[in-house]
Amino acid sequence: MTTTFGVLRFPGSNCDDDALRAVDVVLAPAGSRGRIIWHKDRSLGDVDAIILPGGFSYGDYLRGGAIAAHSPIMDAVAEFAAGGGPVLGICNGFQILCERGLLPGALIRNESLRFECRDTHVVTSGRQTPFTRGIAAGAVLRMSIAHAEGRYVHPDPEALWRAGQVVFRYATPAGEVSADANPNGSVLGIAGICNEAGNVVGLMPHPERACEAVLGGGGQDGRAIFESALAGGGAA
Amino acid sequence: MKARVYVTLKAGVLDPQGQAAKHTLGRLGYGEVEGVRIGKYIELTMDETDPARAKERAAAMCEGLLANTVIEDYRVEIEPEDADGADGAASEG
Amino acid sequence: MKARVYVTLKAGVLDPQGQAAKHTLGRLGYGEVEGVRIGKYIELTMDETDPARAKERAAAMCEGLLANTVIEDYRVEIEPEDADGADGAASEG
Amino acid sequence: MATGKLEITAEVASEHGLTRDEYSQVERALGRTPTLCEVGMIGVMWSEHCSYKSSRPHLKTLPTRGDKVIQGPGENAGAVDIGDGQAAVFKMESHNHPSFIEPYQGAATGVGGICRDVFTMGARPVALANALRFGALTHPKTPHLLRGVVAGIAGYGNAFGVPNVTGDVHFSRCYDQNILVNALCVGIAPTDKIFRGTASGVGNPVMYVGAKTGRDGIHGATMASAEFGEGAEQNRPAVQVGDPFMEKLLLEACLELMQSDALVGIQDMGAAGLTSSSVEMAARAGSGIEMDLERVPQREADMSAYELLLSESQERMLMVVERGREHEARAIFDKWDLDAEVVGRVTDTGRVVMRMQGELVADLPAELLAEGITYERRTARPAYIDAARVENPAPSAAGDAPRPDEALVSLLGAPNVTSKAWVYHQYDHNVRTSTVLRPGQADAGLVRVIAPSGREKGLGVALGGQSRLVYLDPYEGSARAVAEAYANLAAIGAEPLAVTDCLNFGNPENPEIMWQLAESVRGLGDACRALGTPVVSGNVSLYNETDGVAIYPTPMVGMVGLVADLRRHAGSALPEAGLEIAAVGELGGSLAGSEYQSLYLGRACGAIAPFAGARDKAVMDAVRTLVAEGLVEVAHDVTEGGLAVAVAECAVSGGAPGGVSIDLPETEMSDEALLFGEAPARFIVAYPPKARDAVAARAKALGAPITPLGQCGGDRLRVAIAGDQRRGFDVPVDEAREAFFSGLRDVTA
Ligand SMILES: Nc1ncnc2c1ncn2[C@@H]1O[C@H](COP(=O)(O)OP(=O)(O)O)[C@@H](O)[C@H]1O
Ligand SMILES: [Mg+2]
Repeated sequence: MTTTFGVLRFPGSNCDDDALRAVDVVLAPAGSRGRIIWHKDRSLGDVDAIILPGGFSYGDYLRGGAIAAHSPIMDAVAEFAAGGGPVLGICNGFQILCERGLLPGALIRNESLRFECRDTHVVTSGRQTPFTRGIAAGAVLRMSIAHAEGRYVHPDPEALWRAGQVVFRYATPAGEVSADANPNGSVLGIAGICNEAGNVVGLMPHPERACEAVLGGGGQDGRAIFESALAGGGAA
Repeated sequence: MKARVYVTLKAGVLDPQGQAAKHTLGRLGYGEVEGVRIGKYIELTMDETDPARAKERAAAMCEGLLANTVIEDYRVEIEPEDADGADGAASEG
Repeated sequence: MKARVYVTLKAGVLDPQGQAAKHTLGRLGYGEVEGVRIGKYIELTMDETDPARAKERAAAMCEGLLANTVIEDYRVEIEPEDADGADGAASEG
Repeated sequence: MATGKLEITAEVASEHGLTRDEYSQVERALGRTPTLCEVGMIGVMWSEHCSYKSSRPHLKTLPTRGDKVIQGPGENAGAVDIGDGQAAVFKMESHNHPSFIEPYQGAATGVGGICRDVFTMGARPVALANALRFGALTHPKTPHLLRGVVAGIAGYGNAFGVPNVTGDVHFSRCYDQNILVNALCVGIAPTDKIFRGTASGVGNPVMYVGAKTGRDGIHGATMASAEFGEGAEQNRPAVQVGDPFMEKLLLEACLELMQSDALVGIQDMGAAGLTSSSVEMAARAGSGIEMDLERVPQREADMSAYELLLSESQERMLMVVERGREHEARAIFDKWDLDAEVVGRVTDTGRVVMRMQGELVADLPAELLAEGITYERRTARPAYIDAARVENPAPSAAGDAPRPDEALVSLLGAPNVTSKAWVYHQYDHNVRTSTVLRPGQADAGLVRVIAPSGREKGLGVALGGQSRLVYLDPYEGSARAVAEAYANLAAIGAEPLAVTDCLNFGNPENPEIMWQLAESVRGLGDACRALGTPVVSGNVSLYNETDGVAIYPTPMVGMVGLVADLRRHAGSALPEAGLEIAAVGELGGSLAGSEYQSLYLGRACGAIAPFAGARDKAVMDAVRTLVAEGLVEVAHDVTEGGLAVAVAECAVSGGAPGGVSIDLPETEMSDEALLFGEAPARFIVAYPPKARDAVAARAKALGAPITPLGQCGGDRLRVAIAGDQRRGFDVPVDEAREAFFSGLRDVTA
């Protein structure tokens, strides 16, 4: 049994091939497959899950993800999400999902006002989603961030937390949420959230960059996120 | 017809860029500055002659694309036709 | 006293943001849009009561920090005192 | 500017950078008075930036051949064979003048330009590097320039999607008014699909693709060929704004088109835009080009032929397509929402002919423009060279020597040594999921390259160049730049393949500057020959001076190398404990031109340690072999700050606590020179205790001196000399770490 991920390609996406490699090459032995879906298409085709990759769709002009959120393919994504299909937005993909209204809140300029590329740790809240099924509550994942607009804001973050929609928070390697571990000033240290139903997940760190041991000591913690979706897709 | 669109952060939303500018202005000797808020100023040139309609369309563009109403407010002004050109890009001190 | 600063790209300077926005607006059915230029809109709250002086200081801030005068022009407007509050951040359609 | 009936005179020509003499040459060659468009075209093509008129006779002496060289200088970028049917395509380029005027956009468009040079060749960019030189940290302009340049490089490279894997940043008063921004890009192409900028096949259509043409940067090339003076900052219209998004679309569309055989030749529009791209393409093929300028996609209304020819709008390409297959190209560019227009055709006349609405505006021999002119400029050895040759370059000769522990901590926080994390954390170094060694982890960047067979290998990218050394001795200092890049690759375990360079100098019309340039190129050439690394591409930036004060001569060297087995590489960070540490190569070095001298004497003087050719090569190759054979786990070359600083760098960049304990032997040199002296081909390596004998034996067999120094562990940096702790230092690692990571705090806060 295989699980097929559709990886969206917008003009300007630049982590599309990286996400594709993670699901189509690195995790292939676990039954994972991936293929690219073009932004001008109107249907997703036969896929089990969708990934909106990172990068700079449309140069991130206006606001990160704003223009891509209006791509033709996004109607199909919205429909897929409404039907409970698993959707993962990574970095720019997270921004696109927020801009499209598939996830609440918004991502604004980092507190430092600079692009930040560095390793971060996130602690998992335990919220069950197709992408965290295999990850225990309190588990700490090391994944790098690379963004200039990753500061999560929400009109009522406490309510979001109470609703169980906070999936990942920036933390120390020991799993402690702290201001020092927060790389961008996100409210409550939020690194990733999901929609109410839990099938749409967005996060700023890049799991696809943390799948292969050979890459700059980046570790392999990102695998768990894709692997969760494999199990959920009925593979394993 | 020209529309001017002002997109500003909603009152409660943090403006790190504005804060940084205020801080730097203070350091540069502009201590009188008590607050800085930074937004966007968008000039739309439209093929439309009815000001009311132009305003309505521009507002729709804001709702749909130009502003993120989760965090931003917007305001649309239609430039009076006769003022055309009077308001070029000349810098002015 | 409040100053409003408009920072725009000099005529002829490429505006990739504006171009992308125009293209997208066209796709979204706003074919009447012929041009989009995106600049900055800055609100300064100043501890200063003399409008002329406020304007002069704000212009100096533009030269020194708020505008990149190599590629941008700026314009300063002083908000009439009595208008205070009438022109908040309320969104308007 | 482009008023129809301007009378063309020597004055008009001089406004276009042509001297009286050059203008008479033009008149003679044409047998008539040129048109305004023609003067504009000749002016830019004969500028220093495009014609290399001062440097060319010297560049010709550089070694450019080798068994791995697929493409040497003369194309958009150089190319070397890396096996498996793949080539590394790379080049380094300067964007100094624009970056001083508008740091963000200047640096951004510099990155854009160098990436275009690489993908024009059919290569997908896989790594970026940059070498930056700023004025003193205390100079009022430095923080603004530093912030702007770094943000600009990040803004363009991150969005375009190429990891920035290495770089270097130096600060010196000599760059107060003339900063240097040199960017290097490496791409990978199939060896049988390398594209060149040639316009061949009479009748083939010439297509324009990418951004529309605006009035940007008209005269940018001439600006890069003129000295700054008062008011240079008023030179505004020459600044261009980059659009990395457009460039990303161009990249994807071009690479897609290159899959077919419809494309005959392709050339990016860099300096001097449409003019240089059409001239170079015609000249390389020995053909001609005819263009109808009104067909050029335009961003602004009423652009004149003159403006269209000279605009330096970014993100544009010119290409020649097989006749009848224009639609294939169009379909691909449509898919990526890019403009693509047929603007002309290839001829066999050897002439570049430009028409606007049917009216002839230029008709020039491509050769005349492309060959340009060459000057054998006079050289004169500057007097300062001998004046700086003092007997004893040690600060202690002029007063008390600082205490070694103080010197160590001060050096670690010195602007040229301190961590550049603030800089490289703004660059995306992981995009493309192929970065094996990132900035801060090693002496060189390393990216994974996957062969068509699926085999994984590594491509290393390194930089070298210290202008203080070049200033003191342009020949040896330049050789040292090559050796430094080579050593950086050796330290990560990469086999160096070839070189690209950026030659940043002052005004070549000054014979003393010209002497620096000539000596420097001679030094580069000799070192490249000794090391077997030919020069395959490069760039020259002259007139880096303001009001008659030139920068230190600054040749920057970029080098790429191959790691055959990706599992075998080394970084420079020591693990927490357990490894033993040794020095490979001779111990100590010279204080002439050293960071220590600069810190404590405040000036550069003395005779620098020369590059010892074969002997140094053997040491560097030995280190590479030790890494490639998996014998050592950590390797770091010794540069600014000498042995003491090199050891400390390994310690503070590794896992906490990060202590080391080292005992240096008695030598004939002073303690200062032993701890802080600098010389080529010196390394720190670390290995598990059980490998001690194997490492020593292998190093000796390879002709490299090796001295066991001690081991890592604990939480102090302890260095003794001949067992005497007072002659060395004993500093808490935390103090050293704090110093190393905070040197830029004041300017970046
Ligand atoms: N210092 C140098 N060393 C080696 N090759 C050089 C050097 N300077 C320029 N070249 C080569 O000369 C050619 C022209 O370079 P350049 O004008 O910078 O190209 P572009 O027009 O793409 O900017 C290129 O092939 C370049 O590699
Ligand atoms: Mg080129």
